[in-house]
Amino acid sequence: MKIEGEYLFDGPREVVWEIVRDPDILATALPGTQSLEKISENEYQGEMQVRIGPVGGLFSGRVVISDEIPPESLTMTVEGKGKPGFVKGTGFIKLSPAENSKTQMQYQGDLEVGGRLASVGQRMMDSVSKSLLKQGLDSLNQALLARVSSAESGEVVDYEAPSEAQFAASVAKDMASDALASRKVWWIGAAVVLLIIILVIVILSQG
Amino acid sequence: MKKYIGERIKRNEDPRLLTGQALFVDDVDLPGMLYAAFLRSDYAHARLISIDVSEALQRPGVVAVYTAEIMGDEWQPGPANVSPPPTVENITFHSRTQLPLAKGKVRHVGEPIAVVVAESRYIAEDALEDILIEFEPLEVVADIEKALDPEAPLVHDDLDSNLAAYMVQDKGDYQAAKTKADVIIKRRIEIDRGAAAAMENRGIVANWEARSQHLTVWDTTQAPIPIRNGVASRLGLNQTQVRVIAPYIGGGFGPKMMMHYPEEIMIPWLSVKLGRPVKWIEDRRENFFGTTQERSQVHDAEILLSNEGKILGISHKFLHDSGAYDPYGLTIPLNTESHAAGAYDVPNYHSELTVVFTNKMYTSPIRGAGRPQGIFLVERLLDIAARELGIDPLEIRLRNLIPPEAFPYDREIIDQAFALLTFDSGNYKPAIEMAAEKIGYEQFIKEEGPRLRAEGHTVGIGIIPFVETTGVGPYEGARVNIEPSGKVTVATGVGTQGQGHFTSFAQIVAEQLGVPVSDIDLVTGDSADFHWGTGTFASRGAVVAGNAIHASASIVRGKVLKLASKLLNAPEEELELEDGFVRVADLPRLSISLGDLAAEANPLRGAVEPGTEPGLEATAYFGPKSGATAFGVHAMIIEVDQETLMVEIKRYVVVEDCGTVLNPLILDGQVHGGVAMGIGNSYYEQLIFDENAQLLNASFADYLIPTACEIPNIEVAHFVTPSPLNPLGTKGAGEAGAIPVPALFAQALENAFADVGLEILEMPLSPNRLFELLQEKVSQP
Amino acid sequence: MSDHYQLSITVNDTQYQREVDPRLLLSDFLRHELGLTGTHIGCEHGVCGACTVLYDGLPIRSCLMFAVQADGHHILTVESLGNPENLHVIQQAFWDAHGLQCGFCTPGILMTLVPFLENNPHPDEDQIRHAISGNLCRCTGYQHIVDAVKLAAEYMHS
Amino acid sequence: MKPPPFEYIKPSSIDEALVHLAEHGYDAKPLAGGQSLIPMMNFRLAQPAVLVDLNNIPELSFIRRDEQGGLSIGAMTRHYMVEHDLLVAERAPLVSEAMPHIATTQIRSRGTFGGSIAHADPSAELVAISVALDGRFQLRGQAGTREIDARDFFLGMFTTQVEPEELLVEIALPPMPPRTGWALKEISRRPHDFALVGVAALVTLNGRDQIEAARIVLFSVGDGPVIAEKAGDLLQDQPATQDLFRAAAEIAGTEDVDPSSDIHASSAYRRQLVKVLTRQALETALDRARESVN
Repeated sequence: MKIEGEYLFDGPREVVWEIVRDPDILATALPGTQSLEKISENEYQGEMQVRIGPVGGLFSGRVVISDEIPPESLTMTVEGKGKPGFVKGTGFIKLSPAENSKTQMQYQGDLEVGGRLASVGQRMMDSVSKSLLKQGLDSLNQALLARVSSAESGEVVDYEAPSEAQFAASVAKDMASDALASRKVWWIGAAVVLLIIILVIVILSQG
Repeated sequence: MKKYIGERIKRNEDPRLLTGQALFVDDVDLPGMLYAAFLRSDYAHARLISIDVSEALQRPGVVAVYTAEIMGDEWQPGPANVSPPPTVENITFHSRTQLPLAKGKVRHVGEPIAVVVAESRYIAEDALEDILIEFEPLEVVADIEKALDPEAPLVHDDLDSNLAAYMVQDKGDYQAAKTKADVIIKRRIEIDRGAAAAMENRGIVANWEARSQHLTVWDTTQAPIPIRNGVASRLGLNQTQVRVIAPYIGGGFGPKMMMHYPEEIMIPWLSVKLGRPVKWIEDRRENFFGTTQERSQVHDAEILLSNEGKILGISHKFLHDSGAYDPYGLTIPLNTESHAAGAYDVPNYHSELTVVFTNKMYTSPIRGAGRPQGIFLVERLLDIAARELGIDPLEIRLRNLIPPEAFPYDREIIDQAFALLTFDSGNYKPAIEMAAEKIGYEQFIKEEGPRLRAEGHTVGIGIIPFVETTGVGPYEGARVNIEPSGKVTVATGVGTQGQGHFTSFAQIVAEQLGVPVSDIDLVTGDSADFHWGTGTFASRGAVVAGNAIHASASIVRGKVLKLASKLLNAPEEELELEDGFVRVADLPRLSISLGDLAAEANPLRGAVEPGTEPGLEATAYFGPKSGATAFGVHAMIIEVDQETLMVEIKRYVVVEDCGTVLNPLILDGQVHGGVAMGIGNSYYEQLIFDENAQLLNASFADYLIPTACEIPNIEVAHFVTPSPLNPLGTKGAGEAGAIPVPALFAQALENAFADVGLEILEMPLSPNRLFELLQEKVSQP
Repeated sequence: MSDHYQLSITVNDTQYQREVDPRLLLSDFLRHELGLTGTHIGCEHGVCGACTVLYDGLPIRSCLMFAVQADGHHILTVESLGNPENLHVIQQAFWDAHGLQCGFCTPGILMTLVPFLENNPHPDEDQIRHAISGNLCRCTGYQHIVDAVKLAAEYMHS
Repeated sequence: MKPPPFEYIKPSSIDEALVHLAEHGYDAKPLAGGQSLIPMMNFRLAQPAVLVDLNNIPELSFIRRDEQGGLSIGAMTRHYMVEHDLLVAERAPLVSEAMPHIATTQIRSRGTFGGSIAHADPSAELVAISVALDGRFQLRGQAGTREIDARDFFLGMFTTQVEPEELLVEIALPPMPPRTGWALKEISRRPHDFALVGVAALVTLNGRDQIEAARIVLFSVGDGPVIAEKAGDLLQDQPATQDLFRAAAEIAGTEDVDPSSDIHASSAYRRQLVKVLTRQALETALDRARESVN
């Protein structure tokens, strides 16, 4: 499955690139996250209990960051595995400066889905991925704005752990709202978004 | 004498089926029975690094878990299901048969890797989730056209390519004919995969009785005898130690043939191993991944014609997708070759078949079995030719039919049974005219069609003739016996899956013995009752088993007449058999019941004369020297919603010539069912795989089997050209209904969209696909 | 988890008491606990209709319900209709019109039709086809089934 | 395809059910009709630890008239009851019209009105219709009761405002304004399939036989019900003509939706269907608005 798109961030590229740092915060930010460890400089592994509507399962995800050219582009490879099946994917993300200190993101992803996930979840795979990615990026953008404004006002952005329902509704919002942390972590966040996309997809074949 | 053959007689089997009292495999319930579930691959192609079953074994209720490794020396690939092709000229064939459990690597999604045996199916499925497997994903062979690229990954590492088979067949001199052709039409034609999707999934119950050293297997198979033989050989048992019962079967359509599926070998093996009865019932998900599929082929086709529309030659090079293994040999592609010249007299024919391995479930014949692809090819080419030459589609077909005087007609190629393909008999033109008459072809072309279009309706008509090679050997047999009760018992080895054999076969016996059909009890598909035979497939039941039954019944009739003439003191020619009695024609009072006669034939005192046998029983066999070729014509009028591309079938007409008709009621039902499946194959049913050979629609929510609302009323008429190859004159009909439908659908759609010059070169279609094709037309007219 | 539950259920006018695992599907309960194997299982995701039975008089998918939920309720299966010697009129019509081939989907279709014909004594072809559109049949192409339903309606009036 | 094990709880009142939901939180799943949940469990895609069965709570099953001339429907009211209810036919004919499109007879015997809405399948007729009719949903938790408008209720694919310790208990459907016509149009491959595209439309006429307001809600075109705002605005205060409806349908198909592709229909084909069905729905709704006496 191909995922492709563009997104305009309301902040300068450096900040977009910088608002992501520390994995530990993310672990607490993502409900259901049971473990999240940094295996090597560019490799992260996580386990999370994901629930979307009635569908749930323990998913283990692995993210590898490669070819990164700060603050411009990088490639990420995602692998997720759970009882309902597996997901393998590669994503390329490019950030380029846009007018009035905004940032244009281009992303291309190719996702391979297998198992029950693939065989009964087709009815709306496309629309789920579209909408969840958009939600994720919107939320990240909000976090960006928060970061920018708080930088100006000096206020700290508080993080309030979301309910899983809110979480499922707008995955990355919660991540972003304080995973104002390590770059790698956001990509793990993105990986998780992908995993969740896949899980959501599963429900859709059912009526 | 009273007629039974050809009568619309109600089915003997129905009362039990209607009241839920007929035994299906899943109904078998034995004390101490265990339940199996298979762990299947999520990957289309991956190396098996490690399998850890320890946690599964810990789970309460789990009795055993097996993998290929745990099976040790007892692991061996399944047998080939049909004899490998003969070593004719330029033939390559690499036999790779299915495995009981995957070893080393998996070759398609759904391939069994491990089996759990537990006290209930629920627990067995729980335990599947306890098994941990480490896979190393490999590059996938998903596209048949890329399968032979030099850099393509190998499905079977020990072969140097994914080539499974290659074969060339020629009639006449195609290249020479090409130099003389006025018109040459070349097209690429593609047909994709579908599922048989019988309402009953597969299932096996095996019960090994150690004390009697005897194995009983209930199997949803169309071919119990070959399965009995295969199981016996795999388990190292004598054939007499194994009894295979094919009870009532919830639909077959091909994939339940003698496939020796992994489960068909594993379940009996497990029962012997564990000394307890073991049951495995396939669920619908498994059916989409673990039961054979069909139809995927890509043809580069060419037809040569004269300006008068006479076919000078047909040539096609094609790829057949065999999936991960090829246990069913060349049956499907050879069938395609046998039908790619349709019902036409084609002097020059060149065909090149290439079978490739891919990382998909392996294929085997499904109702039609390669024939729909062949008919689709020739009929598509003819429709395109008709347009180019400005000849009416029906007319160009009439100009090319094999004439009645040409029979037996030699195609000069070999068929699926490796016999020379000869059409035994036929009289095509009147049958086509009958169909054209019924659908009102002329009238629609000239008046109705134009009028409806003027009123804004998008309507189209189609009419397609087709042949079907049926009734192939090797043989079937039957035993007929008259009981002292006067009832007649008949036993044959073929399985039955709803074709009404309990009735149509009984009619054949009734015709000989003058016994009411309801007094004839048929046993079919139980190797304990009759253990010679092949099975019900390739539209062969009524032809091969039917004539074997006819042969045994005739012998019994002879015995009846002989004994009765002795007891009644009347010459045999003056005797007649009716209503269970033998009567002297002009002295009806002089009569004896068949029951009493049977008792007399098995005396308790005195001696049975030398050279004679006790009882009124006979066993006989029938093996046709070649298949009988049936013929049919389908015609259809459709209306398409121009905006939504939904298609409504306004009328559907079938004229069927399958030789002597045993029971028109049953035959009509067979035709209706075939047409319904053909409509599915044309506009609803398609197995959709992604580029990693993952099946994307493995449920009845996404794989669209037509309901009563999509299938029209079908008007069926019969035209009879008996086969000279068997005493009954029968030809097969089981698959016929499905064969021409894709070609018919394409023709009717092109007729409906003639104004935009729509050309259809693929099947199946869908409203979505039709929308795309029309968009393309609009964008580059 | 998954302790057993006491279940008291009336099937084909006979009362049964059973201990069941709450996850046991009604379809499996009928077939394997009570031995009423006339109800068939074709897909276990609610599309094919083979497992249709009457629950308090209404047609339902017995594969989409847990047996424990039927506690205190009335179930009718195909076994409640007739026997080979004495067929229910709908069964008789199916026999006379050749409304079945392999017979696997038939019990589900019969149980769908019982309430349908009670509520629609004079159905036209379109109504009949819609009524059975929740039951897949792979053998008959539906035509003889439709004929059988028309015939059944006639029988019911005479 | 056998469901995984779970703990089964069978409360006999809403309050009792809420106690269990609060206790088990995300581990528990309310079991309504189960016609979507149980297939998921049979596929082992859903594996809830606890099922709270709502089928023995009589107070959740009712159809009542309200003083404003609308009606309210209990969450556990079964589809077949709604389908054949005269009050629904009189006060919410759009609902009656939709009912036969919901799956099959066998599913409608068991499936529930609230269950379908809470499941929030973007292809579900009732999801779109509840938005078209400005429905209000009553959610009950131990903390108390809250009401949410249908248009704010659906957060996304299978996601609603309902928190794990809450239950959707009642759906209120206000009366349609006077001189309002309704229509539901959908296209599906087979009668009981999910619609490839569906449209619920309301058209209200003013005294001068112009369109006072038009509401077009599309389903199966995104991750939830989609209100065709631009098409609706175009129709506002306009005389109803064929050309206007065509224009509105065109806008709905091109600007109001961004449908996705799946194995049954491409995005382009869905846009085409949106245009066709929107036009047809508006025409039918207009005719009914003109027929309507009040």
